[in-house]
Amino acid sequence: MALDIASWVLLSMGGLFVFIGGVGVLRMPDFYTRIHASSLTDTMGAILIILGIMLQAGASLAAIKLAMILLFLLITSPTATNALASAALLAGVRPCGTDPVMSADKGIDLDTNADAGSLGEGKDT
Amino acid sequence: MTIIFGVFLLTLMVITALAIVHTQHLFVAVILSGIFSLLMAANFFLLDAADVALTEAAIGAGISTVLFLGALTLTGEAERYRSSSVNRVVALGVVAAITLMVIYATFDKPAFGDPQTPVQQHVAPWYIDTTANDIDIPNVVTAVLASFRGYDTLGEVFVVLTAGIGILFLFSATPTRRKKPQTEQESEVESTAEIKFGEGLRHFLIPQVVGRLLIPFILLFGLYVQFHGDYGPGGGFQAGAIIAAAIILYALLEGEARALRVIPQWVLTGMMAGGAILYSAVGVVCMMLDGNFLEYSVLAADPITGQHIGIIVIEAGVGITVTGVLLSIFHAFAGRRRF
Amino acid sequence: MELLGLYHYWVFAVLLMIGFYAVISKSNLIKKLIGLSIFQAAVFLLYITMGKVAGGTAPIIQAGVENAVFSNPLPQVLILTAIVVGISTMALGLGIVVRIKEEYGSIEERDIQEIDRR
Amino acid sequence: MYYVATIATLITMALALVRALQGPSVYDRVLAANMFGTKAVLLFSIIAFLYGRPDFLDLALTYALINFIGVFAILEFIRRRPNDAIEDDVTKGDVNDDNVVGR
Repeated sequence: MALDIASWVLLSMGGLFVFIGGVGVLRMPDFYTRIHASSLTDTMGAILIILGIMLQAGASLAAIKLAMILLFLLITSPTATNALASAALLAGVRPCGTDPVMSADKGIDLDTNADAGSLGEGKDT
Repeated sequence: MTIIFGVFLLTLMVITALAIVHTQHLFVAVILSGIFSLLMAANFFLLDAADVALTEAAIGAGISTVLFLGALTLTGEAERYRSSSVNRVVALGVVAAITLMVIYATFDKPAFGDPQTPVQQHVAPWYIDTTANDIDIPNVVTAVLASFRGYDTLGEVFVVLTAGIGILFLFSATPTRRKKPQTEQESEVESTAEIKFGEGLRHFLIPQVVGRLLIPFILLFGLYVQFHGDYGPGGGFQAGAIIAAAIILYALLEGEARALRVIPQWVLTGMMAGGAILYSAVGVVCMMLDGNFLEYSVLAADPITGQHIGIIVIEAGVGITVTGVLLSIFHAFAGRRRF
Repeated sequence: MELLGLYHYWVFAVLLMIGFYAVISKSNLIKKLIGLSIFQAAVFLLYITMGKVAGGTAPIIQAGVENAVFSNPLPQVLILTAIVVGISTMALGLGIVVRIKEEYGSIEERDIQEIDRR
Repeated sequence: MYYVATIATLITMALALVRALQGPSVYDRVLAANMFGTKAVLLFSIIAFLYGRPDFLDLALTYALINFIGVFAILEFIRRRPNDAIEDDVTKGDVNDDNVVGR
């Protein structure tokens, strides 16, 4: 019974996080902030929901599979968004609110690909 | 309640399909068809078709996006013309008329999920009952696919093989340029471009590391799906697609050249033919043991064991052929130079 | 409830015709193929919808569960193979489009017809 | 009990779909497609338990393992295509982004 309540709480919280992330992806002003919102659903939302289901599964093969799913989700989805963000940065999509002058002040030149390469994320062209 | 979920997903599917047809940008259309395939898989799952959903998942997530993008790289990605307004009006008229006719026809259909309809009364119960006694594997879909309708599946495998051979033939031709002959400068640009093409995502560190970490797991999962197909959702078709997806991931990360060094084209061609031959060979062996073509019961002293052996071997054949064909198709597209 | 069940068939009809519209009205060959794949998906959906039995579950026999109602396995078998055959034939179609692009320099039906007329 | 999570996931899928349809840049669409995939993993896990058939988690596992291959393919595609196409696209994306900021 206590397990059911705990699982219900986890599932509802997970649902809430997933929903908030969804709203964020729709409403955030630019691409990079939208990535942030989407990561919310992929980490906190996924962890809470899958933990909630695991409580229902008990000690069984299903629980192990759920743990694997969670593990793979936590590995693959940040990788995908990271790759996406670096591709967008290389292609010249700017974060909103950063004009080139400001970036130069901080010592990050978004214009040249060579610099992006030194950030460790890849050189292109 | 689940029927409402189904209706919601179906509505999203219609919206996605409309957007796919509406957009002028083919690249966007391909991304949206990835979403379309996901929705399709979710619907199959809600409609109790776990095996079909797994197939759609393996094909839609791993293979079809990659193939469409491969083709787009070679052909260009924007639609040049909008259809003329007369053309569009006529097409819309035809389409609307047929839609209304089909919708009118649906009112004569039996209610959704009605167990009393002829389609549910006739063959399906026989398959479900007989599977438990004669074949003794839990997954009725695999039993029907591999044993009851094994001859049909053999045909499907040969269709897949034929498509693979067709692609290899098509891409073995070298293009004859009709109009503008290549200038020297152009060919030089192309050769440098080719060097760039060969290296894959080698300079993207994080995808590289994570991808390498995951490839063994994907391969292992593919083998699990292959050999667990008798007991849960899975089988040769799904496993072939998943294993092909793993190798495609390797090719994306390391470049086609390295992937071709791991599994050369002659091995792939051998796999394409070998799987189909393995499948047919099982049938021939059955005939030699005084059974009918693909009658697995004669393969062992105990008919049920014979069925088990037959199903495992032919599923392996299916898996090998599907892997070989999908990978050959991928390499054919990815290795083609842009003209 | 009745109408919600019919909704599946309506979506089938609409998707079928969305795909058909792309095939007949678009000039770009790849767009036609994408339309064809939507058409194909609609047919898959129809088969699977007809195989569903109310209160049923996927036709995989569970140990220890008696008298379970199973959905119809036959359409699932047909569609399972059809999906893989579908992607192979779609790839063949894409291959033909690529060859057309290489020979004609365009994948628009209009341009190709013009070149042929010459 | 699973309904809350299922409905939240479905609504999030719809929101992601809206983002995929709106764009404005290609990257937003890819992000939405990727997010759609991870939400599908959650949906499949929940529905497997809703139906009382936990053995169907294989489906969710499939998506968890191979959904990101599509993103890598798209990345490779963007990297490979001729430079003029990239610039064309980026300017489009930038203009639209500015519009969103100005709103």
